Amino acid sequence: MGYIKEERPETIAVEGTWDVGSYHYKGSKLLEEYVKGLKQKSLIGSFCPGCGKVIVPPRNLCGRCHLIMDRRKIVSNRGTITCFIVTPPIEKGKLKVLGMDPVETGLIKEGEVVIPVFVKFDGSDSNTDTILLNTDPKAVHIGMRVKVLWAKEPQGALSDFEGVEPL
Amino acid sequence: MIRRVAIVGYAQSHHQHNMQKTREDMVFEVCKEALHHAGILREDLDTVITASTDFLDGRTISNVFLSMAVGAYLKDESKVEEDGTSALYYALMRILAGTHDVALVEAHTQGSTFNPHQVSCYTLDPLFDRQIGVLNDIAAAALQARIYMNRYSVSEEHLAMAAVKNITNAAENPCAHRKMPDVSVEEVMNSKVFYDPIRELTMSPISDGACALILASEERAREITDKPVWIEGVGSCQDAYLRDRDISSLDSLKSAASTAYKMAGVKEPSSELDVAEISEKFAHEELMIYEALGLCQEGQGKNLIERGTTSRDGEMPVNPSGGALGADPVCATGLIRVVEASKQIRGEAGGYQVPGVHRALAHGQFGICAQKNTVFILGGNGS
Amino acid sequence: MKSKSEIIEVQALPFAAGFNWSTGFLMQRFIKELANRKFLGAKCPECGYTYVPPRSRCGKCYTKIEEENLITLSGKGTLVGYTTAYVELDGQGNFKDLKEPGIIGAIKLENADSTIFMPLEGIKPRDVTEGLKVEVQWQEETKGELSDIKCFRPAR
Amino acid sequence: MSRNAAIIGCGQTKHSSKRRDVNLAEMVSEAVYNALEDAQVSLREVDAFVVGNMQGFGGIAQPEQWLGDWIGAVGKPVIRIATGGTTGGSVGQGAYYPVASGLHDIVVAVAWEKHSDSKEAGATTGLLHVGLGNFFHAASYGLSLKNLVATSAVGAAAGVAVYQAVFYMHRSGCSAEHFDMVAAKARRNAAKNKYAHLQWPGCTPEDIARTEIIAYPFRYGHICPASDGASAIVVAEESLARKKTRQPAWFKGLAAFSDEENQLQSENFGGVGVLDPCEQKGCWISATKAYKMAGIKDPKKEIDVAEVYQPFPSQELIFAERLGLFDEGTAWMALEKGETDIDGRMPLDPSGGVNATNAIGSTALQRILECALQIMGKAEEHQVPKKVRNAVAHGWGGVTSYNTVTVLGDSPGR
Repeated sequence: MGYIKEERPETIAVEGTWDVGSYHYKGSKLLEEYVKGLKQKSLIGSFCPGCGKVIVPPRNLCGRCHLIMDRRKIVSNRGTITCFIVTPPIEKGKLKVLGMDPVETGLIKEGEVVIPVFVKFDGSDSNTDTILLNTDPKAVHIGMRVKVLWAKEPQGALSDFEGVEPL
Repeated sequence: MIRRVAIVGYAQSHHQHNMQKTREDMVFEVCKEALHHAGILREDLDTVITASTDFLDGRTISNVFLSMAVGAYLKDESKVEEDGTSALYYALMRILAGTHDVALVEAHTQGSTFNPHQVSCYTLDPLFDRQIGVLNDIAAAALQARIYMNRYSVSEEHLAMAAVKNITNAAENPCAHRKMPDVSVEEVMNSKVFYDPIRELTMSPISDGACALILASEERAREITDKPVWIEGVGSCQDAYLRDRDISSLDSLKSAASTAYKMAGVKEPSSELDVAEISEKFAHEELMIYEALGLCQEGQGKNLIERGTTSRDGEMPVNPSGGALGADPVCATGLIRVVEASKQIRGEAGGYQVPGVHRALAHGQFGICAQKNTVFILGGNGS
Repeated sequence: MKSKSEIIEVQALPFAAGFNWSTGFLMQRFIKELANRKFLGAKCPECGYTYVPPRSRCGKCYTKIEEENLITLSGKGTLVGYTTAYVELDGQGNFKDLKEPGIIGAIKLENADSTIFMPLEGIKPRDVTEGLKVEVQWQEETKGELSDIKCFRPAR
Repeated sequence: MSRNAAIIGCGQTKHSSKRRDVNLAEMVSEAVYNALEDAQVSLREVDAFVVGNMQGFGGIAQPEQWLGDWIGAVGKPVIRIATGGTTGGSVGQGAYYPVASGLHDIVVAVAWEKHSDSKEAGATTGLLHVGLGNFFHAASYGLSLKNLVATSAVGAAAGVAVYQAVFYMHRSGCSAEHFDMVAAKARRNAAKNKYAHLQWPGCTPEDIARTEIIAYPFRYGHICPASDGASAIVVAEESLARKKTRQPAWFKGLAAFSDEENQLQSENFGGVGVLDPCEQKGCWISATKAYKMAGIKDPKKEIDVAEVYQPFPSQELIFAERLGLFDEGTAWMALEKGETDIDGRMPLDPSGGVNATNAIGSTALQRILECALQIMGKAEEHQVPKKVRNAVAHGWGGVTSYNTVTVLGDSPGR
């Protein structure tokens, strides 16, 4: 039978924009510390002086303790997948990111399956949002052990941390 | 009111142009400081109400990345999307309802994120006025000013005098944005014209800033402090959209004030109030607000300025802190007025303290031509 | 407590969100009739308050207003307020100085109660006074769009 | 000390993907006047308004300033509340406090969204914009574009929901077929609700299973629509409520708590300390507090119907457990047995829920409104066939961790 379709008359529209790109945000320099660590192939987290939790990438404050997380700790490059998503094969014309088709721009191969994951790195108390690479999508599971896949020549950029791959 | 409620602690940032702090740090610091000022811990809070808007903060769900910064982690929380006095109004209702005893109220805007006057264009009727494209809050205020000035023979000098009073007051206030202790009527009248008669110095500056305060039920308030500032009355009211209201009359403010006065038992505001802190986004609004609050007759606002009645050492001091002309971190501005009025009652206003304040009025507004207004009457014996 | 983190200015990427607001029937009529150089208002059948542009619900007595309550206005009116604009906002949050100051008028049209806010041309700022009689100036070609209203000018 | 408050009238618009026949003010008015008519209250009697939507989605800042006088919000207090997907829940709760506080006697709460006013499909700007500051920030530190694509491929809020679903399946042993069942139930229930959006009479799990996969385990048929619509309630103090209505829906308990704000990242691209995406501590704390206030000791027995915020079908199961309506990891078994159907032991979303109708700012208010209809016996075709004494309404939002829980009942309970 399918969905009940509704017919309604339409009136004309007037247009307008909201220039989101003209906003000036202020970012914290924490990210700079983090990418400096990435250049050395190390993962820097912030350490809460109250509860001792370590968060990767570093965040500025611990809401649990209402304290600034002013200390840093380097955590292991290895960790455990706490959760994952498997996309269907991404095809040309299916996805637009910032107005670009990632298959057309060569960022993603035609038919590639992308696996976003949460990883809890050993020594951290946080989920880090990244992607799983070099893995058969069927093999991915919660509890899977992984390690960071570093860029060949780290530049001190977020892209140095390409993703994670199975141990 | 079915329960007495008091302000027991507060803090505000050093409001400034383009503050070199992230939104998160700015907000965290004032909340932490407000808790410290009250002498309580985050654990003592029952509820947290914040005020910010998506268009001003430049983020959909403007409060979300801030709930931990404001101390709302695992606290009953909500957010109003307008002036901080509305957040205070909501927090007050939560305590009056008996469901909560201690509330933290926070409000902020970093005007440096995006010009708040541009945001005002986005509040216009999208089907007409936004399409016509000539209006914004300053242009509308200029129209308002001209009608008001023509009706009551108010001159540009009167506007400049009001600006000079507030801006010189602001110079004594370490938290205010404008630091111009020697500003003169001439300087104001020679400042850049935006929309005649509104000039750079007869409108509020674009500030980054935050403000937080702690509200408590009577029982908890007496445990927390010896100097509670009681909320004796409150009124809030919104006017119609500017096409179908008389922009030259602040009807919603009159209504909000009359509700608040009635609740607090104020009959003669000019003699019963010791000080008023108002949100005048433009110098002419200061005069209009005097009238709407009943501090003088219609059209007599200019006399109060001429005679110095509303100067810090006058009979009815208004904005000893410098008001919105001193600093205007949009959503925080009204809440800052409440804090400034509380400081006067508790005798904590330092260099701009008015002696012997027992009862004060605080006012917040939001929207083009002060479409919406909230008035608080505060009382206490702190100083 | 002071935080240790400093800030960096974040460069946003050029990107504007787009909207197309549906107008509803009465506003649609208003816009389309502009092509015929007609200015429509909506008169509340209950209290008589007349809106420009028209709307389907009275904001004074909350009565429903129907298409049959539309009336044609003369396009002439009275200036009830004015300001001279020396700047304009560019949509990205910047004030731009105007080469020639412009006038914005608050106008009450004949037989209408709403105030509309329109650019006023054909008069010098110093000559503008409250109570000035004004009228609509149409674009040379009218297409049934809001931009058909070029501006207002002193009535001839 | 505190006063009792009750919902005495409800109004909605018909929800659909495009309400291009009306402008925003007209759409919002439709809901408000329907509610006033239902409550037999005139605007003169209304003391205050509480309103909300997500302004970025419609591109209008503070829309109540423009449309306030369309809905009678003139010369009165108007409080605008917005908390993301929970906006409606926060607005509904925001209408309780003015009455309970004694400051106001009759309050109208209205919430809305008009997605079709946005040029981007599904109002992506609004959603994307949540993290835009973070994203621009990360971009200046060489954010991997592939990572960005991965996030976009699943969508921000959807992404969290997928994580939740995967984790929930892992932990509870339920399978994707159960999500088909929830979605089919939502569409069938919606067919009985004349205001709902995705109405599919007789929809079966097999119908859903035939739709394309978006991201395992979700299919197109699982996902909520983007709707245009508004909903409104009228809340009154006790004596007026009793005078105006035969069976008011009383506010008995309410709370709104959040764990860490987001589950993907924190401000400035930081990590997140919540390891279990479906823990949703904010939900169970809110539920615990709301039940305590309502005097409900065993929600499994005392709650008769629940309106759970479930844009994704997995969430109906997860949140029903968080609301204490089922033991941990067992909601899917109850679903299998038909216990969550309209005529089941614990009906979940008899209205079709968010899964069938999603006008974001209004959805969580609709949950409260639907619970009120069930208590007042006004739910017509989707009325549950039993006496409803207590109903629980849930909202999920903030970004992904904030929850509103509201318990309504057929008596004030104190």
